[in-house]
Amino acid sequence: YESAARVSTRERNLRMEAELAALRERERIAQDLHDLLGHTLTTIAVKSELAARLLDADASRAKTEIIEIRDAARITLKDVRAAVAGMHVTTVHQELARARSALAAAEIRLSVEGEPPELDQAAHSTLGLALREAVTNIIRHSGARNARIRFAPEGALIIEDDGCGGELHAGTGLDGMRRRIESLGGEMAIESRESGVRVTLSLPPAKPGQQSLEQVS
Amino acid sequence: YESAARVSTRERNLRMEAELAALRERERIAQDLHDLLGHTLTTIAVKSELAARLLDADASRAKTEIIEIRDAARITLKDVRAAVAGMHVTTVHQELARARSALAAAEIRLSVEGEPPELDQAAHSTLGLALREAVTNIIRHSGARNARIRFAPEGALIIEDDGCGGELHAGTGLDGMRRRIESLGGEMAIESRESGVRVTLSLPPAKPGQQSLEQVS
Amino acid sequence: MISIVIAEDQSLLRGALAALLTLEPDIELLAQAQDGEEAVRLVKDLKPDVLVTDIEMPGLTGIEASEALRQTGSETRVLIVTTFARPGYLQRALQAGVLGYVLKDAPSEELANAVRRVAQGQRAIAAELAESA
Ligand SMILES: Nc1ncnc2c1ncn2[C@@H]1O[C@H](COP(=O)(O)OP(=O)(O)OP(=O)(O)O)[C@@H](O)[C@H]1O
Ligand SMILES: Nc1ncnc2c1ncn2[C@@H]1O[C@H](COP(=O)(O)OP(=O)(O)OP(=O)(O)O)[C@@H](O)[C@H]1O
Ligand SMILES: [K+]
Ligand SMILES: [Mg+2]
Ligand SMILES: [Mg+2]
Ligand SMILES: [Mg+2]
Repeated sequence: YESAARVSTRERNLRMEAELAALRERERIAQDLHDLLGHTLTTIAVKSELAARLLDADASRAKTEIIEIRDAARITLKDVRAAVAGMHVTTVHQELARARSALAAAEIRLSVEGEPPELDQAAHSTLGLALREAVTNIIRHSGARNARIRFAPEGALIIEDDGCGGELHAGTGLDGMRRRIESLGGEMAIESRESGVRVTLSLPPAKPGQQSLEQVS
Repeated sequence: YESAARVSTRERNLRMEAELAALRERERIAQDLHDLLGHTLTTIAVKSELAARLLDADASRAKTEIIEIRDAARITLKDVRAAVAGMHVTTVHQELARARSALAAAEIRLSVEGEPPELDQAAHSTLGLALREAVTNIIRHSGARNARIRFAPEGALIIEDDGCGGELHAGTGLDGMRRRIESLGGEMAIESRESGVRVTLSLPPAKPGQQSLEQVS
Repeated sequence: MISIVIAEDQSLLRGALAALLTLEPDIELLAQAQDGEEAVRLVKDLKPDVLVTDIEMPGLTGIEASEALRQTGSETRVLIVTTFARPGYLQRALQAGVLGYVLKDAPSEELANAVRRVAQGQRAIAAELAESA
């Protein structure tokens, strides 16, 4: 067993490291953002200034400028969309694997019951991110020795721990989890019991055939 | 003393938590970015489409649209700059305080020698972030018992530890550090000796009037 | 002639979308709304063929407005225009009876074609949005 002092050192340690990592990451993204968008927006500002001045003297050159502005804006929007999509995509399986190793590293025993149901990509991403957050919360806040991840037969995903429980004032983590689940028409319940915290996530069943959609021609 | 197994568990623990934090943070920033830029770029794309179509029929309305595009691009550039600056800004003093508490939490003794020189904001930010990364690396990789941060009289900042040293294959952390330092015309050296790692950072002396917060250009 | 109402909370964008669609010879703009409630009210009063609406607006979202209209038996068809493919939105929009779902920055012929398809009761879903839903 570790002494209380050692555990609290470890905990402070974890928090500090987490903060550092978040800051590094934020900085990296800021840099990318800067490079991706600063360039486009500057181009647009300069070209629109030019187009406005050319308008009377040379309408056809003004038009070329305007079309280049339009295309630059569209291409950058596409890049931003792709960057955002890339950041969101994960799966329940991926997050389950991540949970196993994170909990093992934190010396929390994990039992997994049932199998992930078939899910479409949005549901995979949403449930996966929620699972990740719930497991992170167990590691950070619960002091638990055991955790259980259960895929119930009716499709719900239940994440439980046997830690301290306590007041659950939703922060960014729980808020984001609820927002994402509800945006897919699902529900999230979180209870703190004497024996720890239980998070229950459920999504409406996937409707088949909704992937093949008619396209704008 | 902790057992080797316990130390390595703790280390894995730290890594995992760091990764989780970075991912959560990335997601949050992605969301903000999304909202700020999506709206402006969409407005620019739609308005330039409109301006192009109006050009022949109604040149003066086209001109109004173009001027509004220019203003939207300028305002958003300002917002992006502010967001990026907000993410980048720190000072050597702030990072020194952070280093003290991070190293204390990790049970690594720190000695600080000398005083931070006078620096402009860009240099503060750059040296501060580099200091943060070097300290994080000591906590994560060195296994050191002691660390030293030294402000040399000629202006260099030296960060040393008495840990394991080893091969220094630059990752994101060291790469970013070098890139930032060099972008201000400075130099970075990193050596692994028998007695640990030493990072030496130096920047050219500040030129007055060079309020060089990074510009989007 | 296809009659439309446009709902969008950002005024610069609302004006530009309105002007672009007005340039189409077969499209007639009846009114513009700046939030979801105003959109529902205008559609009930004016009974346009198509409501062209943003999703994220104060008060009712475009998806909620569509749901509200369907419950009152409105025959106006709904075309959503959006900036980003947020996960789950397409599915919810379709459940709310929305027929069209396209990007705001689509070329104007594409936007006008989407209005025409939706006016005829056909679906118009942009490929980019279907993929990342
Ligand atoms: N498994 C748990 N055991 C005990 N307390 C918990 C558990 N999960 C959450 N909590 C409590 O609920 C609070 C809110 O959790 P939430 O994930 O929203 O925020 P957070 O983890 O503090 O910060 P972050 O925004 O970084 O996730 C936590 O601060 C903690 O006090
Ligand atoms: N003080 C140190 N003691 C021992 N090894 C170090 C030290 N600093 C860096 N290293 C080695 O150099 C490598 C590269 O460091 P760098 O900061 O670039 O990447 P990282 O810390 O592994 O990951 P990140 O990109 O998250 O910072 C580390 O992985 C580590 O092996
Ligand atoms: K018309
Ligand atoms: Mg949390
Ligand atoms: Mg590093
Ligand atoms: Mg809106």
